[in-house]
Parts: sequence; C-alpha cells; structure tokens
Amino acid sequence: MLFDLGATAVKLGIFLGILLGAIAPVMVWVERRGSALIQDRPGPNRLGPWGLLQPAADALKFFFKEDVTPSLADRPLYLAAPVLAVLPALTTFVFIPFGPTVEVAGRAVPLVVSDASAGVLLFLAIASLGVYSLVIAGYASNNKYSLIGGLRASAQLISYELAMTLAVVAVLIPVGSFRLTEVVAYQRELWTPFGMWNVVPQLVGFFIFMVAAFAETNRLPFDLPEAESELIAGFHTEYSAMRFAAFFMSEYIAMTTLSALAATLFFGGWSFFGLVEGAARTVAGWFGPFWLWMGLFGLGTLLLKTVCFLGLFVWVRWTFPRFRYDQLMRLGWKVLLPLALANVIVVAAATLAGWL
Amino acid sequence: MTDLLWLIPLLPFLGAALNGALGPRAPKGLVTAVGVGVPGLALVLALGILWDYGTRLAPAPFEQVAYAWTAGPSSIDVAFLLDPLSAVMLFVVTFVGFWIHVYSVGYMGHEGGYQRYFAYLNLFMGAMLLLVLGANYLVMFVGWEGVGLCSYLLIGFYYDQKIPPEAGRKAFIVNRIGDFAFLVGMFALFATYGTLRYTEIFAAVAAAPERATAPYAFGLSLAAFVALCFFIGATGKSAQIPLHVWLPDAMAGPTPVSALIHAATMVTAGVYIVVRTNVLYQLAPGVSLLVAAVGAATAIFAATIGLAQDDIKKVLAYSTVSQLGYMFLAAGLGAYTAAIFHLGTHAFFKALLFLGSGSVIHAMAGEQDMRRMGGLKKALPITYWTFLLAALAIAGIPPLAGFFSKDEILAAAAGEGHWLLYAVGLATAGLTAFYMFRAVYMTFGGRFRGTEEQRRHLHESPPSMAVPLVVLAVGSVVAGWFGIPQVLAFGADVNWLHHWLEPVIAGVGDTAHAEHHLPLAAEWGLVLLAVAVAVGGILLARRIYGGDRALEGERRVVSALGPAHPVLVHKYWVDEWYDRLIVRPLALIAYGFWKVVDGWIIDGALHLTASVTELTGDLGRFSTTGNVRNYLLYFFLGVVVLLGWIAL
Amino acid sequence: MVPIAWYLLLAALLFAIGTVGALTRRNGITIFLSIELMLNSVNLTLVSYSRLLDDRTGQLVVFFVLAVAAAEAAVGLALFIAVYRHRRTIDLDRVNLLRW
Amino acid sequence: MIEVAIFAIFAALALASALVVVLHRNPVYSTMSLVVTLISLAVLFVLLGAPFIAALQVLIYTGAIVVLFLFVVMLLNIGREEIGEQRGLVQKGAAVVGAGALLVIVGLSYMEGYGGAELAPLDEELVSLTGLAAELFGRYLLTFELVGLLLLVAVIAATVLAARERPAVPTVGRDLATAATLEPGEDGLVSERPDDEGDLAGSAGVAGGAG
Repeated sequence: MLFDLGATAVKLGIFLGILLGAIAPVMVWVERRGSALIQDRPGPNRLGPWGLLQPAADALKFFFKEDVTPSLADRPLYLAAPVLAVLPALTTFVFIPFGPTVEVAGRAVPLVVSDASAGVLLFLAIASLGVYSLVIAGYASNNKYSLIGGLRASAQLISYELAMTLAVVAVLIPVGSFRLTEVVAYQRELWTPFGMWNVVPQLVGFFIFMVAAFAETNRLPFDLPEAESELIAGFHTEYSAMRFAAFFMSEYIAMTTLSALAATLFFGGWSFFGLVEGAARTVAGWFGPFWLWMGLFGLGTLLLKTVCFLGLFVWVRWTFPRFRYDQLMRLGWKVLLPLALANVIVVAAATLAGWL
Repeated sequence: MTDLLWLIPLLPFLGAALNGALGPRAPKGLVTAVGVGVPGLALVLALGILWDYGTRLAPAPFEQVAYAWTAGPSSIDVAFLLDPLSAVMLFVVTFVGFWIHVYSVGYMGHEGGYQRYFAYLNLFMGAMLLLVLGANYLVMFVGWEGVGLCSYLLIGFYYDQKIPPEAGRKAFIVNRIGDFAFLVGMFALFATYGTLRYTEIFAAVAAAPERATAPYAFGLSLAAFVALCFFIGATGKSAQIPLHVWLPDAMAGPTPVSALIHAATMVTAGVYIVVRTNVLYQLAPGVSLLVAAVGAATAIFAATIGLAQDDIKKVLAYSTVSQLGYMFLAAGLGAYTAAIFHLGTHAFFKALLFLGSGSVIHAMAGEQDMRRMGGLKKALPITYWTFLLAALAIAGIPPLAGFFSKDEILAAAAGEGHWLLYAVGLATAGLTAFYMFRAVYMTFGGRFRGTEEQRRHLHESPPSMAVPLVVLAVGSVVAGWFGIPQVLAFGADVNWLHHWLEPVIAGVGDTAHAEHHLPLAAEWGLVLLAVAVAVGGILLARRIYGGDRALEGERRVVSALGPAHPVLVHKYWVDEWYDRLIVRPLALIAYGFWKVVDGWIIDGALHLTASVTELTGDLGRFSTTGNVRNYLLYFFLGVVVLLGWIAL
Repeated sequence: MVPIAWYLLLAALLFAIGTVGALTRRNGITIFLSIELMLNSVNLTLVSYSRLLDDRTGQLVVFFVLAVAAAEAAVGLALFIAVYRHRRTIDLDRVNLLRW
Repeated sequence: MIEVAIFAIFAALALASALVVVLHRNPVYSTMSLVVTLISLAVLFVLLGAPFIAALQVLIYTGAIVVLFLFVVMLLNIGREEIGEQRGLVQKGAAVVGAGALLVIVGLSYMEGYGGAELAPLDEELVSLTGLAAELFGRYLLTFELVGLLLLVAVIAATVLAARERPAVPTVGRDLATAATLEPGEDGLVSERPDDEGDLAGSAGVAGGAG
C-alpha cells in the first residue's frame, strides 16, 4: 500500500520534474534558437554559451513583472483560467508508460503512473478539458479580442479533437485495449520478432494525428486563437507575468504530452526494437538493479522520441503560413474527419482480416 | 335482334348527352342530325325488334338484364322487359316521338335554345323508353321521374318569361305528390315480396292471391293498398282529379312538347302502370271501381271546362284530360285492353291535333286565342284537313281510330252494367264532339279575325311540319283497325290487339270476366247511339259556330249558360281552392318551421354549443400563459403526484 | 463500503436541485443546464443500480443517455441561437408568444 | 474508509456546484460549476466500478457538450440574467414544494428499499470493458444504431436551425458564424459514427464521441 503510493509519488515526481524543470525551459530556448536558425539570424546568444541561460532570464522576468488584472475583468474566472490551463496538461502525462512492469524489491511495479483500464480515453478526456482555460480566459478578460480568441479556440479544439480521437481509435482497434502499455506491448510483437512501429501500418492515422495535434496545441499553422496579426494575442491578450507564463508553459507541456502520446502510439513508445531491454540487461549485468536501468533507458528513449516531435513542432511553426479560419474549419470537417473515418473503417477491416 | 333491346333507351340518352355537350354554339345542322337521328335510329331498331318479337309463334316475355344494379339477396337489376304491353307502348312512343321530333325541326327552327330543346327532348325519349321497357318497378320509376323532370324542363323551356317556369314548377310539385304515393306502393310490394320484378311479383300474386288479398294496412288488403297508391301516382302523372291542375298550365311549353309529352306519351304513363299492375287491380275491385269513377268524373269535368276555353291549346289540354279519364274509366272497369287501345289511338289523333294547333299558332305568329283566328282553311289546307280528320277521330266517327276505342270502352261500361258510368261516358263523347268542332269552326271556318300583319304572316307550314301531320293523320285513321270488336266485324274475330294483349291481362282467380254478355242487338244499339251522340255534337257545333257566326255563337252560348259560364272559364276555381286550402296553409306551416324550429330550436342549439365552447375556452385559456416554465411545472407536479400515489 | 442508498439519495438531491432550477430560472441556458443536471442525476442512479444489481445494463443505458444528451444539446443550442437571432434574448419569459 | 472519504468529498462537491449551477445569475459560472458537478460525478462512477462510463462522462459531457454550452453563451454574449421584478413567485414556490415532495417520496422509498443494503464485492467482470462492448454491440446493437441515426438527424437539424439567414448579425465576430453553425453538429456527427465501424472498435469509437 504505502509502497505503491511511494512508487507512484516517485514516478509523478520524475515526470513533473522533467516537464516543469526540463522541457519547458529547454523548449523556450529551442524555440527561439530554432526560429533564429530558420530565419537565418543569431537569436539569443548573449546569456551563457549559445544563450542557454536565456530561459532562466525569461523566467526571472516573468516572476518580477507586475501582475495586471483588468478592472472590468471577471476576477474569479480571470484568475482561475491559467490554473485550468496547466492542470490538464500536467495530468495527462500520467498515462504515458516509460517501461514495462519490473521487479522492485520483489514487488511488481508498472513503469507508468496510472495504468487505468480506460487509459487513452482518460488521456483524451482530460486533454479536452484544456479548452476551458482558453475559453474562460477569453471571456474573463472582458476584451473582444480575447473573447473572439476564446471562441475560436473552443470551436477549433472541438473540431480537431474528433479527427485526433478517431486516429487514436484506429490505433486501438487492433490492440483491443485502452491501456497504453498494451499499445506498446502490441508494437513490440507486431509482424517481426523485434516488433514493428504502428506508424508503418497506420501512416494515414499518424498524419491525421499530427495535424490534429498541431491544431489542439494552437500552434502554427493553426494558431488562430492567438493570431497576433488579427487578435493581438487572442485569449491571453490581457495576461501578464506568471499567469501569462502559465499559458505559455501549458502550451509547451501540452505539446510535450501529445508528442509523447504520438511516440507511444506510433513509434513504439519507450521500446526500440528490443534494444532498450537488451541495453538495460547488459548494464544491469555490470552493476545496479535492472529496474533502475530499465526505467532510465525507457524514459530516455521516450524523451528522445518526444524531443524529435517537439523539434518537428518548432520546425513547422516557423515554416508554414497561417490558415484562414474558414479554411481551418473546412480542413477539419471536410478533409480530416472523413479521412479519419475511412481510416478507421479500413483498419477495422484489416484487423478482421487478421493483418494487424 | 331482341338482344339489342337495351340499345333503345340508351340511344336517346346518348343523343341528349351529345347535344347537351355540344353547347349553344353548335351548328344547327349537327344538332338536328343528332336530335332527330337518334330517335330515328331508336324507331328503326324498335320496329326491327317488334317485328322479330311479334313474328314469333309464342311470344314469351323477353327479359334482358343490362347490369346488376344492387347486389344482395334481393337484387334489383337494370333490366328491360319486352312483352305485348311494353311492345305496344314501345311502338307508340318511338313512332309518335320520332315524328314529333321531325316536326320540332320546323317548329323550333326560329326559336332560341334549339340545341337545348333537342337535348331535353331526347332525354325525355330515353326516360320514357326506360319507363315502358323497365322490367321492374324501380327502373320504371327511374323513367317515371325522368319524364317528370323533362316535362318540368320543357314546360319551363321559355325560362325568360314569367308563366312557363311557374307552370313547370307546378307540374313538378303536383307530380311529386303522386310520386310519393307511388313510392309507398313500391315499398309495400318490396316489403312483401322482396322483389320489384314484374314477372316475379305477378307470378307470386297469381300463385297465392289470398296473400295479396289479406288485410294489409288502413283496413285495405295489400292489393288494394298498392293499387290505391299506384293510382294516386297515376293521377299525378296522368292529370286525373284531383291532381289534374298541372296539365293545362303545362301548355306554356312549346307546342310539340305538349303534343309529345302532355298528350301522346308521358301522361299515359299512369294508364300504362295501372294496366301493367292489372293483376293487383283485379284483386282490388273496390279500388278498380274508384279508378273508374275518378276516370269518368275527370272525363266529364274536363270536357265541360273544354267548352268554355278560348285558347286553342287549352281546349286540347282539357280534351286530353278528359280522354285520359276515358282510359282510366276503361281500366277501372277491367277493360284493360280497351284502355291500352284508346291510349294508342289517342296518342295518334291527339298528337295530330296538337301539331295542327302548333302549325296554326306557327302561322299566326304565336297567336293562341281562337277568337282572333278563323278562315284559316284556305291559308293552311294541309293543317286544316289533318286537323279535321283528327277531330273526327276523337269525336268517334267511324271508321276512324277514336270510334273503335271509345266504343269499346263504352261497351265495357255497359257490359259491366255500370249504367251511370256509361251515361257519363256517352255525355262526354257528345261534349267532346261539340267542343272539338267548336274549335275547328272557330279556327278554320268563317273570315279571318286577326290583325293585318298576322294576315300577311299567314303561311302553310314547311314540309318538316307538314309531313308528320300527314303521317299521323294516316295513323289516326288506321290505328283503330287493330282492335275492331267482334260485333262490328259481324262476328269475325279480328280483334288483333285483344289477342295480342291476352297474356298480359291474364285474369286472376274469379275476377276474370267475360266481356260481351250483352245481346247482339243491344250492342248494335249502343254503337249507333254513341255515333248518333257524336254526330249530334258535331251538328250542334256547326249550327252555333259554323260559317261566320263564330263570335256571336260564342256570345249566345255564354248567355245560354248564364252563371255557369264563368265557372267553366275558371275551371271550377280548382286552382283557387287549392291555393286557399293547401298552398297557403302549407306556406304558413313552412314559415312557422323556418322561424321557430329552424330559427330558434336548431340554430339555438348550435349557438348554445358554440357559446359554451367559447366560454370554456375563455376560462381555460388563462392556463396557457405561453410561458414554458409554467407548462413544465404542471407536468412536474403531475409526475410528483403520480409518483407519490405509486410509491406511498 | 458506502451504502448504495447514499448514492441514490445524492442522485435524488441533484435531481431536485435541477428541477427547481429548470422551473424557476428565466435564462434559457441556465434552464438547459439544469436539465443536464437532472440527466446526470439519472445517470448516477442508473450506475448505482447497475452496481447494486451487478448488471451491466445500467451502464449501457447511461451510455445511451450520453449520446442522446449530445443530440439534445446540439439541437437545443441551435434553437437558442435561432431564437436569439430573432428576439435578441433567450429570457424564456419574453419568448411567450404562444398564449391567449 | 478512503472510499467513504472520497465519496463524501465529491458528493459534497457535486451538491455545492449543482447549487451554484442553479442559483448563480451568470450563465458562465453556471456552466463552469456544471463542469465541476460532472467531474465529481465521474469520480463517483469510478467508485461505483464504472470507469469506462466515467471516462465517457468526462469526455463527452465536459469535453464536448458543456463546451458547446459555453460556446453558445459566449457567442450570444448572454450577460447576467436581467434582475427584473420578482415575477412568478407562485411558480417558484410551487417548484420548490414539488421538488421537496419528490425528494421525500423518493428518499422514503429508497430508505425502506435499500436502507441497509450491503453491496456485494465489486467483481471485475462488471468493470471489464470488453464485456461492456460485447453487450453494447450484441443485445443493444439496434439501439446503438438508432442512437447513431438520432445523432445524425440532430446534426442536420442543428445545422439547419443555426444556419444564418441573410441578413444576420451575430453579436460577436462574424467570422465565427461558420463555427457557430457547425458547432452544434459536431458531437452528433462523431458519436454517430461507430456504427459504421462495426464491432470491436465500437466502445473506442464512442470515445470518438468525445469530439
């Protein structure tokens, strides 16, 4: 009992540490340097080597900026919005596995915070709660740009959630379970003795998932809720200081979790064609317990894949132009959704045929 | 050939439909072709069928079912019956009818509504044929009503004038009174025998007379009851007392119509139906006697009126009524053959008379008052001679048609020993001769008394009118030769019609009576007496009206009659009495019903329900506030109550 | 172990609250929300029974209720949008043309 | 023990937020507190051994339906309810009384029904998803299809109803009109879908309803 609680606490701690301590600052840096790289300019390079300390400076600035609350704002909601933004983003990570179930002091410990039977469902459910923060922020700011941004956000998120969910469904059909651990396990036995990544049979689904992910995170080319050229900064126009930072971070965290999910669903999650276990076993042969190395290597692999996706996010952001709103809606409803449905049907048929 | 029987009634209906569809703009030639061609076809067809039927050795009644009208246990079909009786009627109707159609072409030539006229006339032909050919009372009744309708339409043909439409309405309503009784009779028959087919009913009656003679209603036996009802109907159709009032007014219609409908065919429908139902009449001696009495009364009554009329058509109308009286007299006496015989002969010479008068009126440009005529002999010779012939025929001068038929009736009266009836008949014969020749002399004799332009307008009728006159004249001569009594044939049995109608007039039970049981001498005496009376009437008329003495003769008569004359002129004020005794009270009652029953009770009830509804609505509407939450509340509270009722 | 009656009572309470809301509020949206509340209390009841009777049907019915609620929300809100366009309000006391 | 605690907490939360839903004058607050109610109910569902239903609850209700409400609230920019003169006091009183009566009736019947009913230990079979899916696409397949049809109809109806007839002046940004008209359709369209997908993807497909 206590042990389990402790294990869960440890796992949670690890994740929170990674997300808040590592991913967010690093992403800030990556974003700014990456944009500079793409736009062929130096970017932040004064603080520390290659400006590596820039994020810290940003954080400091956020801490010390004045926290303005518009006088006509709906205060309680205005204050609640940023929190609502961060919470779901952080929570969803608990369903991402970073290793198999291992022996720790004679007890079986799954290397995942929560292995609920409705895992993916809960992931999506909680992720879908993120909408509220944007809408509430937009409304509470009592500012028409913010309101429009919030409205856009709600419409856009709901629209693309469909496509994304259906893509996930297509992945889950052959697996036959909502547990992400099962998804990973499935990919480890698919076709070859070393397993095969879902991206191969599910290429279409992967494409849909990624596009939807971009929209879900309000990233370019789908960042209309905060399109600066039209809405200043959309729903978080009025926010400043740490509350603004909260939105900022929540966006990065959402990106990260989605990337992790993508990695887990389509790229074998923590596994790498059996190499990870192998490496863990060999290293454990020299010293240290297996479960430790297993966890570390699994987490490492997962992070590696995640970071690749994050890079992709940045790359796309600075490369693509922004959609117009009606184009966005048309794409979501008239292209992605039918495509996803067709994909689901095809996959279901293939599963019945026994190919997957 | 007889299989085509159903075509005969159908053809005129088709003609009527066609002419009706053509519309007033239709070319006259086409209308004429249809209007006259159709009855012509019917005539040819009828002659063919009659020949085919008559030349059979034993002409059994031929019945043909056009189609089943009503289904069920007691089905009533649209069926046609061809038996000796209907054969005679068929011939008369088609023959006279056709020639009157031809006549109409000339007579109506200048009138408006030419096509409408022929449509009506064809329709009448169809209905009349339906009447005489129907194999059961219902089909017959359809025809019966049909002819009534046509009569109404044709009397009111000049709907833009005042009198004709009223006359039409009068005819229709009076007929309806009779029809009502007729319907009751039909119901009684149907209720008793479960069928309306002639053959079945008569067979049933003949098989079990006691059933028909059993007391039925109002202290009458079934036979008596039905016979009475039918007779009332007949009085309506055939203008017998007390329902005779419509016929004289019916003269408001075009003259050919008067000839065809109100002299030759339709008005004889009553006689026809009585004869057709003779089986029942034979079982109801009382009613038969009533029929005879009414007939006789009508005969003399109408004849007397005829004395005082100045309108030529009125004279003919009353003579028609009186002749019809003769027929009923015969029928009532059981001399059905005589009735039909007289019906046939009368059809010819009365039609001829009317057509002649029509030709006169035509020549006089619509003038109908005999006092303004006179001296037309030279102007319209054909008309004169034919008219004279017909007058002789109706007066009963041998060897013309009227003589034989009338004599047979009188003989029957005498033979039955009803001397009163005989006397009445004889007197009527004399009166008939008198007023007919009064008409002849006033019209054709003496000098012309009309205006100048009438004189200039005088002209003999066109052939289309002349030819029918001649044909019918021939008819009025020979028609009588089909029923020459044994006596007059010096014992030779040449009474063809008598034998022909034998199967239809089969005596039932003991009521079968031998006709001639008078000594031969008496027979001859009666015949000579009748002829003498007729001649006397003629001579008297000549004495009074002959030559140029028409008008002062009239004056002499008037003074001679004294106070009686106005009575006759005003037809015994029958119309006035009816108006006082029936029409006005009826109108009063109707007014009361309209004001009280309809106005207060019925409408009142209606308004009451309406206002109650409105009141409840006014009270209830406040529950519909239009506010959804209130409705929701009602609903919810209801649920709570229900739930409490269930749970606790 | 929580006695099932508690769940049921909780559901009943929620239902009552929802009812009062639906019957007393004037704002269409709020009424709609109250109705959703009632639906959910029913869901809770259903799930409780499926637990009590150890029968899955209750959960399935909840599933259908969810679907139907989705449809209801879609149509209902569309209606509100339409009403608002014409009357510039969704105060149901003002949308009462259908009256005497 | 823990279970009782969790139940107590979330039941209280649900009740409180429900009261806010009903009583608050601002629709936005009502909506948000409805979200709270729903989530706490979801937790109770988990306690009752229906995690799948709980997930769906969050996914469909909070993730889609209530967002829809919020969206409409904002699109129509419905502010605080006009504090008009206190109309319909009778209505209010009757409503409260009726609700109280209902509560008493139901409560009494529950109490005498399951006052001390002890629950059988939760068996995994009840919780398992596959069983649920099997039954959903077995006994209730027809119902499922019908619900799909219903949703399809709802989509069409909503689109037609909300479609803007010219000239139309939405209170908030015109560029949202498309969204406004599309919006209501959305969850309909998707949760109506699984019936094309056939059997085992079904339950997952319903998750698609989350959209």
